[in-house]
Amino acid sequence: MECKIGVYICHCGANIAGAVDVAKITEYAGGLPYVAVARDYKFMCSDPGQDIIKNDIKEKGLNRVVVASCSPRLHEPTFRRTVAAAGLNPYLFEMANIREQCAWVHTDKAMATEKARALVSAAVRRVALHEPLETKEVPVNPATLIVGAGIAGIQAALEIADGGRQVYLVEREPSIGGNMARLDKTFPTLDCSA
Amino acid sequence: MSFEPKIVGILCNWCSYAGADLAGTSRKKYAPNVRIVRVMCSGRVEPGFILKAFQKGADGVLVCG
Amino acid sequence: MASVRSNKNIELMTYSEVTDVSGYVGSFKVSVKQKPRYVDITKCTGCGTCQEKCPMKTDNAFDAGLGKRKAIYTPFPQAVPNVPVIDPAVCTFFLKGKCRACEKFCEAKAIDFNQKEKIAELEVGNIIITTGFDSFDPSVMVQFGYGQYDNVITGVQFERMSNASGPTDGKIMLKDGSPPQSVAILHCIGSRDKNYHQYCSRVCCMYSLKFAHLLREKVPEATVYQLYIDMRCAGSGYEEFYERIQEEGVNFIRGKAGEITDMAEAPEEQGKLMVIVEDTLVRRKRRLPVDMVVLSTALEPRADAESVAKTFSLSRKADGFFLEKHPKLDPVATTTDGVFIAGCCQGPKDIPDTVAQASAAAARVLSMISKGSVQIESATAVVDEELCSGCRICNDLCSYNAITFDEEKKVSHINEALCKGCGTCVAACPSGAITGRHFTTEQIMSEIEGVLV
Amino acid sequence: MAAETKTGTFVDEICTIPGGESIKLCIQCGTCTASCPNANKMDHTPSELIAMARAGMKKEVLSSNAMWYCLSCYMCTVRCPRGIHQTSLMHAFESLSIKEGLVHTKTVTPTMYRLFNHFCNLGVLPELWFMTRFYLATNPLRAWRMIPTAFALLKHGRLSIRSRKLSPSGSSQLKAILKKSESLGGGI
Amino acid sequence: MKYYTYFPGCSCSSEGGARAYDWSTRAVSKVLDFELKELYDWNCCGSTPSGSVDELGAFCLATRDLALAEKAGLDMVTPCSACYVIFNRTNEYLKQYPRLKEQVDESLAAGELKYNGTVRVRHTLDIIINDIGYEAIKEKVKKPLEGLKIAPYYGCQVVRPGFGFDHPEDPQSLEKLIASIGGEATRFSLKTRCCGGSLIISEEDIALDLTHKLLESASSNGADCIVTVCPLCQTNLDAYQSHVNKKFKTDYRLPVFFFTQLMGLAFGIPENELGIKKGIVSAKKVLAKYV
Repeated sequence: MECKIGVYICHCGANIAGAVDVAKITEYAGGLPYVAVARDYKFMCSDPGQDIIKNDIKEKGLNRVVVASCSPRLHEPTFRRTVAAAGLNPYLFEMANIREQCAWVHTDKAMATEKARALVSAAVRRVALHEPLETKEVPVNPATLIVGAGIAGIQAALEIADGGRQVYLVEREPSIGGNMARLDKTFPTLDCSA
Repeated sequence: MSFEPKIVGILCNWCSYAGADLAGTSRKKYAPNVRIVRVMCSGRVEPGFILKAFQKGADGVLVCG
Repeated sequence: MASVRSNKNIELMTYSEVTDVSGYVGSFKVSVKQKPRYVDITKCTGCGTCQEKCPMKTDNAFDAGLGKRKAIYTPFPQAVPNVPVIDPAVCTFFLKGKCRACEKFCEAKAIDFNQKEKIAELEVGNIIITTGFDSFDPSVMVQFGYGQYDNVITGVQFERMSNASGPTDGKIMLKDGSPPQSVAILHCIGSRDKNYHQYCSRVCCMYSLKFAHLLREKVPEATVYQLYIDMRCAGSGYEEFYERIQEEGVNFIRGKAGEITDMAEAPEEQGKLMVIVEDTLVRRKRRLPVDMVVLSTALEPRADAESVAKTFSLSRKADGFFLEKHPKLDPVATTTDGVFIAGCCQGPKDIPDTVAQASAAAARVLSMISKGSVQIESATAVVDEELCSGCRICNDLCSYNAITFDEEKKVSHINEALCKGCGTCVAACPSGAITGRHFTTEQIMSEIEGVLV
Repeated sequence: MAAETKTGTFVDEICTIPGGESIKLCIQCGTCTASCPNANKMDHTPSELIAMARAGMKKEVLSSNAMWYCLSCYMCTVRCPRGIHQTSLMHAFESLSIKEGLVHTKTVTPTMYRLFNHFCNLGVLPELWFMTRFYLATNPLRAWRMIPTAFALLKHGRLSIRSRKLSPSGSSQLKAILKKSESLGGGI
Repeated sequence: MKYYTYFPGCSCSSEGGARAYDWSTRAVSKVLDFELKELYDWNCCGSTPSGSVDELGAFCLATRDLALAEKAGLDMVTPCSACYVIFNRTNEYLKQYPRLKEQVDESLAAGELKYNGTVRVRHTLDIIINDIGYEAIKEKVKKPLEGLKIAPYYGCQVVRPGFGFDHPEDPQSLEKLIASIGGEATRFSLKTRCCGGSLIISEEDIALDLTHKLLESASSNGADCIVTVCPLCQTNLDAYQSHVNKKFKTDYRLPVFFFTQLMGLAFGIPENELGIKKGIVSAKKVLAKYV
């Protein structure tokens, strides 16, 4: 099947648009092989931004998507969900990080634009080779282990136990309570800590 | 025109790539000559990647992990 | 605390430590080492006779060294379970082979010197780490004389002193038993300090204010100084509390103490501890003569944070606390699926924040349980059995123990539920039999080409 | 008051001096002052001096007597929670003060330092002649009062009339180095 | 045999006020089997005042010595705390500040010298306790200083600003050294406080305040004498002790030794080889038992 790639360049408000020439990159992306559509938008991660991608997938029959915006460590899951919602396998998506690695760290706009261009080109080349991957599921054992029975451990244990689930609460000391048990009164209400 | 080297950085997603992100969020400025390729671990790096980069005109390759 | 004991869904395992974790999100296998208490928890009535009769004493770590405890002890009166343990490092029977006084006097026949360490094997779907914090030991800051001057104490010691069930029955007193006439509370000891911990411990301003309040309440005639760099009272009702303490007549001095000395330079300084500080608002170096100094010490990562991190495959931040998956988008998850963190093991925080995080972690776990199944990473590595030469190089390289060797077929096999997709095996495979899904050689090569256009 | 921290201000000037860049990190906690044996002798405390410098009060900072009471004992530096080279800052204030001609008039320490530097540049510090010249230049009466001490030192063989000298080649080498350094912005 | 480049500095040179320190260091080195090769044609390190007058010039002074020392390829040892701090600071700053290094390099080139930053600068105390070690010292002791109560005084610059081999505020090496030559180190809470030495000439009054506190603390802790590691501290505490007594109406008679002098005595080296009599405050009474 012929590759049909959609490329979306995010302004991230002024975060990206202020430091790289978004229009230029969009134009460049539009000219790359297999790219069917290249657009830019103020906030790609917003609902209207995601809708643009979904519509293009449906209307233009895109089968690959590249978003050039922030770090994949931040929004890769978001956009994977977006393409999945439009019926595309979430792994047929790639991100180009032109905010953390370009806009925010370079001062020369021309150089930053040039680098962003390269990153977009890399993402487009890469996504063309992506293959759909099957998402796998494993069952979840309903019991939970909590390590440390201070205030955090006790609170979490009680909530899960009150939800009717088994909890193993492991504490190194002879008694539960942790640091909290040492306190007499707690700020700012001065109620007791027991 | 002064020499502008092209450097390919192959970075681990969990440490150095995260570090590059951190540089971004802290707005630390550095030269735009390095272009980053993300891998899930620097253990993934094959000698072929480095040769490829040099073949395609890189002046340096930085592997971090 | 009592509600934990009465909750039938909670199996409480005190005096126990997790020694090993294997498996993956949804099905972890956990080994828990249960240390012997030498007291049968089912028989003990918590009467306390054994502790009265025990002849051996040692410092009570729970009271930060202020009080004593016996070799058989419950750390504090409200302990849960209210069952003592015998400390073999102190107990005469363990050290010299005789005594057994506790056994003789125990009517419930609960003492059992034959108890041995036990290992329990658990199967769980999720894990929440709530291992808390340690308090900074200020003795390394020699300028404050902690450990050298009797009446320089830590925040924890002040807490125990002011606790009604603590070693002084809630009385604030100097080493000689008398009430202090003047007390200086020093903020930021070990925190906001590049030489120790760079971070702000977040709770010290507030607990220092609480100390000041307790002092005004318990020793109304005492002069109280607060020596602060900045007052950080950001929390519900916190600024109001600050104002209230100001109204109570506490002296606030904006400056961090440089040192504490007992060398008097004037008659009124005789027998006092001199706190030397710049009052930065009046730009003068001052010497404050006081009877007691409370060091508001930092919260720091547990001393064994590194080994806990290893056991549960957690990452740590530069400051040593456990790293969350994302500070804003995923604050209680970790880089290991199915392992969550809450409370001070993730970073210093107050009680409201701790409770909120714990509830958040519980909600995450409950949502996983109610869904019943969990998606796992698809970008894993896979072995092409046709190409695998059975050299086993990949077997030992895998950090996640995801690769096993199929003795029958003489090929390696990757357990996809365990594989994190790091790709080390892919790069190492001499026959090119392993493919790193979503990070294939072709994909990475073309990306490298792309960045160089 | 001069312009606050903007490009081209006093703080920038301090930042170009080795150790000076840390001035930006100060949180005004006063640890330096509290650790300084001489803070009470100063017209401005060490931390105040930093605040003043950051407020652009160049003239006031450089004409202060504070840095001239600095003993270079480094207590402030090792205790500073922000890792500021407080001692280096004091030295920087001293040399800027001399360069700008703003030296506090009531202290003779700068005179002593200059004389010291003069001898150092010759390669060796001749203790006897250094002290004699200093007292004669600043307070001949004190020179008179120092005679018993000087005599005691002489008697115990601890002051030499004759002073150590560098070899002729070493001496000219040192001269050449210092001349070059002066052309690069060193010197007084 | 261990070899070091030796930088005595102006005070410990053969014409300097602390030549006893130099004598005793050399005497001790023979017993402990290490050799100090004096740096040829060294110049004054510039000390603290030079940097306060002419920053770049001061770095050049220190770097000339370092460049000369580099040729020998040995660690450079100095008995003077001020020289120690200046050289270490120079090494650190040349690494840290490229612009400074450029300027210093250029200046040095005018004297046909080059410094690559490889010389490790150490204090005599450092090499004696770390390279030689307490055990080796104990072995050489012939006349242990039993019963001698010694206040261990480090002064400021040897332990700060943290180049050091010991804790910047609570060092222990002198205490251990004193124990290994049979003496008794007294408690001395001001052991790393400044003696005021750098201002004794220009601001004597202020400096004497600090010296007074040290003498007071040492004597109230029952010390018979003070041991120092710095020529400036020694001169200040010793030669100006009478000034303190005059100003504060006190009567301190605490001899002030270099640690190498006390080591020498314990090793049985004759006192004239150690320059004991160069002390202004007489040590006769205190040392009666040991010489």
